[in-house]
Amino acid sequence: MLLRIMKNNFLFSIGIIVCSLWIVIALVAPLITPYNYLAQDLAHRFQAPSSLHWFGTDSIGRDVFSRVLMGSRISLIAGLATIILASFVGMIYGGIAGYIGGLTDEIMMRISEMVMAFPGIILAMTIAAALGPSLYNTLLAMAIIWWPNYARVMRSMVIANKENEYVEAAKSLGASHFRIFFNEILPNSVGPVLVLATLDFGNAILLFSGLSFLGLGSPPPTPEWGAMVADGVLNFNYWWIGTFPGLAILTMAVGTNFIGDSLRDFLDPRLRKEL
Amino acid sequence: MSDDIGQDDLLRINNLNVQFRTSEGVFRAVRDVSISVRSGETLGIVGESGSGKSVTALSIMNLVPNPPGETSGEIIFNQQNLRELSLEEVRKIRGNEIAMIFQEPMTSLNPIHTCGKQIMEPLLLHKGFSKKEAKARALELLKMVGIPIPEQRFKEYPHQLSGGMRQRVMIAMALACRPKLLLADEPTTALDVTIQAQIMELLKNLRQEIDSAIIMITHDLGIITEMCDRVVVMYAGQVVESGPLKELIREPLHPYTEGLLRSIPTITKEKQRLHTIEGTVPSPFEMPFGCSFQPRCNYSTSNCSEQAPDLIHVSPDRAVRCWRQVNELGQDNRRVEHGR
Amino acid sequence: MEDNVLVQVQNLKMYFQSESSFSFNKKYIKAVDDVSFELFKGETFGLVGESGCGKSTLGRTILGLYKPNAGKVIFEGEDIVSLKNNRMKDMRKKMQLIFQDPSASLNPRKTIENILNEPFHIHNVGSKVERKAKIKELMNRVGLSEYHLSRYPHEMSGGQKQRVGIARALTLNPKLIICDEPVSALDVSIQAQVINLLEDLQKEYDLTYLFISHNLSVVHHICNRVGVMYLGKLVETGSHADIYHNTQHPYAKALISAIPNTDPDLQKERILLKGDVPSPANPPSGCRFHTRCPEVTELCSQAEPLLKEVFPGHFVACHGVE
Amino acid sequence: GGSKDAATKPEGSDGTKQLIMALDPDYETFDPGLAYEVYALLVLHPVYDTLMQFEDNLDAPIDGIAESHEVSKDGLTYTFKLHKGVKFASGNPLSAQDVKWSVERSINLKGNGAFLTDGIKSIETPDQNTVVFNLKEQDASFLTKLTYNAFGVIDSKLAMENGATNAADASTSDKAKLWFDTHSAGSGPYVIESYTPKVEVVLARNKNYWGEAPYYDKVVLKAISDPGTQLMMLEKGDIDIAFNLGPEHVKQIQNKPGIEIKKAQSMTLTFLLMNRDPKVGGPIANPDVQKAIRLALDYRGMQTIAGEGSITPVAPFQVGFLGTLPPRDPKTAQDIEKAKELMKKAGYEKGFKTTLEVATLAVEGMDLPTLAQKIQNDLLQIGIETEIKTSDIMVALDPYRKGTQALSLWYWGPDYPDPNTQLAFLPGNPVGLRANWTAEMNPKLVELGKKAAVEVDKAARIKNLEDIQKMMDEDSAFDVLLQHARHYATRDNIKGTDYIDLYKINLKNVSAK
Amino acid sequence: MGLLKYIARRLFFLVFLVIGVSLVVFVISHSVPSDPVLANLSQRNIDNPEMVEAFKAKWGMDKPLYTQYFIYVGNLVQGDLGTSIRTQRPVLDDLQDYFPATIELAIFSIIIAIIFGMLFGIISAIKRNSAMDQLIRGISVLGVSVPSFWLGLMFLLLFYVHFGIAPGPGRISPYLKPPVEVTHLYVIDALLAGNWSLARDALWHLLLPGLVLGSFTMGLITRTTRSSLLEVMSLDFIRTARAKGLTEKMIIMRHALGNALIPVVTVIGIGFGNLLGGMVLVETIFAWPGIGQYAYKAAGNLDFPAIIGVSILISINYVVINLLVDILYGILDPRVRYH
Ligand SMILES: Nc1ncnc2c1ncn2[C@@H]1O[C@H](COP(=O)(O)OP(=O)(O)OP(=O)(O)O)[C@@H](O)[C@H]1O
Ligand SMILES: Nc1ncnc2c1ncn2[C@@H]1O[C@H](COP(=O)(O)OP(=O)(O)OP(=O)(O)O)[C@@H](O)[C@H]1O
Ligand SMILES: [Mg+2]
Ligand SMILES: [Mg+2]
Repeated sequence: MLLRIMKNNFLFSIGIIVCSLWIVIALVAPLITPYNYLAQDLAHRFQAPSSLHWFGTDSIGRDVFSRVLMGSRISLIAGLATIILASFVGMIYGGIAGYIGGLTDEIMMRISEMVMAFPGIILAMTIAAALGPSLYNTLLAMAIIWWPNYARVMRSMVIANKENEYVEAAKSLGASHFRIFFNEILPNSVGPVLVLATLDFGNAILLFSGLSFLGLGSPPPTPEWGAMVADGVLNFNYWWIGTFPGLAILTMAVGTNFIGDSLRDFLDPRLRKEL
Repeated sequence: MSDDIGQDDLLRINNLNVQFRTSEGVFRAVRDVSISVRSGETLGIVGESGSGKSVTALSIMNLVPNPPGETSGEIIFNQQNLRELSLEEVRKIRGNEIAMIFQEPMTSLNPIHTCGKQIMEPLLLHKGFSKKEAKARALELLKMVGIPIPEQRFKEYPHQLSGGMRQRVMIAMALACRPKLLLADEPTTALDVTIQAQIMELLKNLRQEIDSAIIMITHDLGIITEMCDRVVVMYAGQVVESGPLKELIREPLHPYTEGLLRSIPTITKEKQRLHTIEGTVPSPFEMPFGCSFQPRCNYSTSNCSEQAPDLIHVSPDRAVRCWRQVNELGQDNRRVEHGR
Repeated sequence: MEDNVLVQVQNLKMYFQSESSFSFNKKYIKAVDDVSFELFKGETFGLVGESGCGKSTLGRTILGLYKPNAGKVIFEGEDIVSLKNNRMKDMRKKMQLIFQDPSASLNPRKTIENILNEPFHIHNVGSKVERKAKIKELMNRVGLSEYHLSRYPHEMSGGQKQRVGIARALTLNPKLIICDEPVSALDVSIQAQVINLLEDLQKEYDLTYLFISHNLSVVHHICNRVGVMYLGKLVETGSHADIYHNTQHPYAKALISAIPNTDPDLQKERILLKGDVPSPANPPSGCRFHTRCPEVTELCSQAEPLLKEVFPGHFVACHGVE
Repeated sequence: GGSKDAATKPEGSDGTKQLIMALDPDYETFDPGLAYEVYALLVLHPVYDTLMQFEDNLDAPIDGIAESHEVSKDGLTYTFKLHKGVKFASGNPLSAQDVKWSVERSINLKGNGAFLTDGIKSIETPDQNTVVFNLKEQDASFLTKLTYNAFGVIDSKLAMENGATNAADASTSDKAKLWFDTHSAGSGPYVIESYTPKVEVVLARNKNYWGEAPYYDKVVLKAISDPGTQLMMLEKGDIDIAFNLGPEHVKQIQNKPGIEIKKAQSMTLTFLLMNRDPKVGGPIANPDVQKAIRLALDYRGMQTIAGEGSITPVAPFQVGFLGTLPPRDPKTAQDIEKAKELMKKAGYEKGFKTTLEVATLAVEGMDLPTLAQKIQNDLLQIGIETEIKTSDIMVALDPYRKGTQALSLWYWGPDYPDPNTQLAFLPGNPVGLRANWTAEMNPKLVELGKKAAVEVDKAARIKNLEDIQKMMDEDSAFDVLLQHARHYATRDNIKGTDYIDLYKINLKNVSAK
Repeated sequence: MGLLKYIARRLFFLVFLVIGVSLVVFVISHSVPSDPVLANLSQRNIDNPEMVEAFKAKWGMDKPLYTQYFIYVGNLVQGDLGTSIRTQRPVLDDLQDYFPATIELAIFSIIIAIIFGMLFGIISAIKRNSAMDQLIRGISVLGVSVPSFWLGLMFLLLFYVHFGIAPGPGRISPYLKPPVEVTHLYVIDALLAGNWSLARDALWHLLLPGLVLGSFTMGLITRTTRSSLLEVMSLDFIRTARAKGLTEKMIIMRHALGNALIPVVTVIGIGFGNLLGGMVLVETIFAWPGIGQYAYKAAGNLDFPAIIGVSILISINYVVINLLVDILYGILDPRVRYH
């Protein structure tokens, strides 16, 4: 299937290539970085890109290229962790709300709407400011911002599936709520949520980099792309410090979004026929 | 080749083929279909779901989506081959000389325009009516299709109407330009029994009033019996039998038609065990070799699974696609292209 | 009460709330409103009526899938409306449901074998071997082969799926099967196969059917007795002959006359009804049919007619019928 | 700027001369009784006259609105004669009562700067032009303290009309704060014309000013937090002064025409806190380890990061204050071998792991977390593995003040320009206690500190301070890393923009060349 | 009538929302290890217990938590959002100062995003699978993928520093005086004052941040317009329209677009909400004196009255925008009736 889509879709192919590249880089990063990403060399700080330092060096003489490569790991992990955490919470929450329905559903959905209305980034900043910025706190904050999306999708899926006759069939056979929920409804509802989660990966990476740009990620000297761009803003006149990590975020997000965009098209049954 | 076709044919479809290129592969939804309709006549097309009835109707209007659909053959309407006309010319015929009523009244109307506006549209487009004239005519049409308080319905949106009302609006819209040919693709299947009766009655009455030919697509033999002059039976993309209504019902020639007729419970028949056609319609990707109906056929012989039968005339008005008939007719068989 | 009564439905009412729970003035859809009738052992009772008149709701309420607002459903002498969970679960074995849409009624993610195993799992009956044997037997009985067991629903045709649905309904040896439009989604040629199968199974397993359909020809073919519903109410019940040849209620008459007729020589008079079915959320006063009735009188809009026995076993709810 | 060519920056529509300065301000109020932020005096100094003031340097305060002053023999009574005929911007005459009212208001408002008034016993106004302060005890820095806005002279009549009060319960009954934010009631050369938080403060010429009129009609202080942006705008000529530049920024514009780069010694220190409490600091609490750390650090590298002009004092006493020793020689200050020996002596030959806490902010254009990474790097050489923990300054302050940080990076600006303010670092004193460096741990040093606080004789004071520094070089819970340089830049057609730590730039003095 | 009832219901939710949001921030704020007292008193004063007591009393921090919350809600009901610990000004005043800048930028960028997003989406759907379509889809994906803080930096570097064709950060050129505030939206205020050059300057300053901020929403709108239009084009009533003999252009303009825009409206609502969230980053880069920067500072200072204030403001905004979207929905789609 993959190949067939790829053949017909230029953007999708690019996405696949870019993403695979980043995943490979993340896997083998320590082996291919030309320098230790932590090694400081104050004698050679702020070196412009050259054959020695492809992306130049930063304010304490570290090799930006090596740091960008290493940074792919954190970005991927952060994106993955957020999505997993948020979709897990969202699925359970939305599933319960949708299944029980009625007033419970109404109240639960109002609460999730409230979380959605809540300015997420401010929430994240507050949490980070309060608990101290760290990867865990940031991921936690992101998951808190993110789960209602999944809850909503899950809920509507569950509500739609709840009406299905096979659920009624199970009911008429005397199946318990537990069994109905986990055996009949859940397996048929998680698909779209998981798809949404995959498509959301790029957005999670973006949000994470935004937060780490604000200084809310893991502490230095972790090579976080967002934080590196912030360093670039601080050292405005050395364009390479911020440009390359920014490009890294961009390419990773573009890659996942190209895939997501094409998949979205592909998964839409009305559009699929013609792909 | 076919010499017995009268010049009074309003529409003649010759060797229509439609195939779809899908992700699972290519399949032929309509195979070598030839049909003709005289003006003023009502032709019924019956057949199982997926047998290509709608696609045939759509290809008359050149509405088969392309891609994935690929159409070939001749569609001669009013002495013009519609397939050779430019899109612009086809558009002038659509909605004007040929109109169509669709199966789903719920989704076939645009939800964000009022019914009146949608009825007026073809009038403004094809007849060059002024807005005022168009409105007057639209109200007239609404009255004609039996909608009470047309002035109010005119202003309402489709969702404010019941299914039966919507189907009436669809009919009014189709009849707006007094088309010469009306294609009705299962116009009543989505409706309730009593409403279905209303619509059928309406169509019957209108048929006399508007004097257009009608192609009535349905899988309900009852509707065919009540409405049609002639019947075409389709199976797996092919015409398997055609003929005048009464003859065909009394004396079906194709085993499929026969099975179909016998398997329907009716209230006039005595209660007895229903006749069945065993098996299921073949998947379009796995068409059986030879005759498409052969795996389900009680009379099938080795010949049937080896070679596909042609559509042959058994009388000037009747044609059938079956080896049994071929064998009975012996050497006399003639290949025809028009299901008469 | 006669011994051969399997189910007795008494004054059953099932209302749905139409608005969300936050709104102030709640509206009710009276899907089933004060319906009483009986099902006899081994018979097929047909339930006909237009879309939305409450046929499915009635069937499901009898099964206990909905909690009725009022009324009783007495199954073999026991009112199942008041049953507690465990007893209800046992009761479930005796009643089953076959659905209209064969694709929607099978979980797309389970193989046919899993689907058929489900009832055993839920009720924890039979050993693995027994289950397997029973499933095989049923598959054969409904005309499917064993190799279908490992398939998924989407790999089967509509008729085959409906057969699986029927097999599932039979696994626990029920006494009553409610068939909710079991053939209306099927193609004409397949329809007959399924109808024949249902008839055979009835004889073989001594089943009672509540057969819901809006196809009056099918009901005519399969049913011993028929009930005609209109807007949540039962307007006429009686034997097959009563309903088809001695029709009393004007609505039932219209319904029967509306059946398209497959004999080209037969020209019959059709009773056309005015307008559409009113919404069950606010049904007309008096007789609910009075807005469309060709034989309407003044009384009809004021008083609600009760279901009266006009002939032995033939009940009609109409002011115009004595 | 008035003299700027019109092509790059048009004049105000009416031809007024205006100075535009970009900075990353921290001011939150312009109520002289409450303001105590770093940049407060930049705005308030040209608006409110004080009895004493600094002109170009911080050597010794000179008379401000006081014509002359006298200190009694016992050092407890200060008498000030005011200039005659001074009027507030409102036109109200300025009298001794206004001075007394203003100071009393500051005392009673209990704002952040109120501690400067702590030593005052009473204030008397024998006549319209005389103010007398009676102190509780001798205070060598009292005149310096008088330069602060807590002593700024407010037009009491106008202020009271707008809800101000000097009553004892002023901290709750005074309602003038919001008024003061967008208005002023001073006698300085400028008045506050408008204040849009986060955007700008506009100062306009005081038409009733008693002294020599300033050059500019208007001074606009633009809030632009990002140094890169400040730099860009300066290059474009959109602003006249870009005040918050890092050392790296100025490098970029070194040879650009039309720009003058300014560099000055700031009084801000960056230091490493090493806790003395083993319960908090673990191995860090060992004095030998602390000394090892002091020897292990690469001061030259740190100065590179902090930028040209930064130095490393020996102890927490700024170069530029009375009695401060010459700074360390960065070339020889690092001695890894000796440091390793000390580690061995302390029993940590194999090193250990610890956390280095740092607030996320920039000190004089230098990013503290960047410096932390340098320290992390250096400490690795003697086997100390550190994990950096960053947090917002406001969050980090909590454990810092409670003394629960093992190893942390901090900065310090003097409360007032006098070495006495630095005595806080001594054991048993407030900052010392943040490292749990108690008085018992070094009684000798405590003794010296006590003497320094009351010593009035200049030579003795210098000797005393030098002793303290030498002792702290040997044994201290703090390692002073840097005394920063301040980098900023101006368009080259203006003058009077020299740095003075108290005011940053004395806006009264800025004019076109 | 139905609409009014619907609005009343949303407003009822608003009350619930405000209470919820304030409660959440309140709980976070008081369960954190840090202390706003420490954050906002000078080092000297921290050591002075009397000062600390005075400070706590002033901000009501000496009372038990629930009392503090009830006091807060009590004030809230009277429209009093409390006083910012950091700026010592009423939070409401602060918000009034900062919010217009944010709104001005948000409106500008949403307009850009809507215009270009819909245009691109329509073109892309009509020319499905063409090179043009791929290009536009590429751009829209780029739009949703580009980190705004980085794009802002790049824009400034390129257009302001390097080429000098775009204005620098801030709402207006530094040497200009802000217009007399009527609406607090500079462009409009300048126009009201008849000051054309100022209006142009303000508008010009909106360009870069507006583009940066709007890029995400634009991508989103493009994507939605495209897929929604494609979806609508496959619906039955389009076939009906074809059967009537309409030209493709007429079909798109009269039948498809109206229906296709309905989901786009929702996305615009979401996009607007996103804008306000993304403000923190963009405002930081462009020195934009808006609510984002205010919130950033407030969070850093644990200035909880301010954080609650901002959160409530943005939440209300979210609800109001959604309400507007829903109303617009009802206008575009006659099927939607608010019971
Ligand atoms: N746009 C399309 N793309 C691909 N396949 C199509 C398309 N339209 C129709 N088909 C296929 O063509 C075949 C014939 O379809 P058609 O709609 O003509 O059947 P029908 O006889 O009208 O059936 P029904 O009674 O269910 O309406 C079917 O197999 C259908 O799946
Ligand atoms: N779960 C439900 N919640 C609310 N209303 C319902 C529910 N189920 C059915 N209804 C309403 O009750 C009425 C009767 O519905 P029901 O499904 O019983 O009709 P039916 O006779 O089976 O119609 P059909 O022939 O279309 O299947 C309808 O108006 C329907 O909208
Ligand atoms: Mg069809
Ligand atoms: Mg039903």
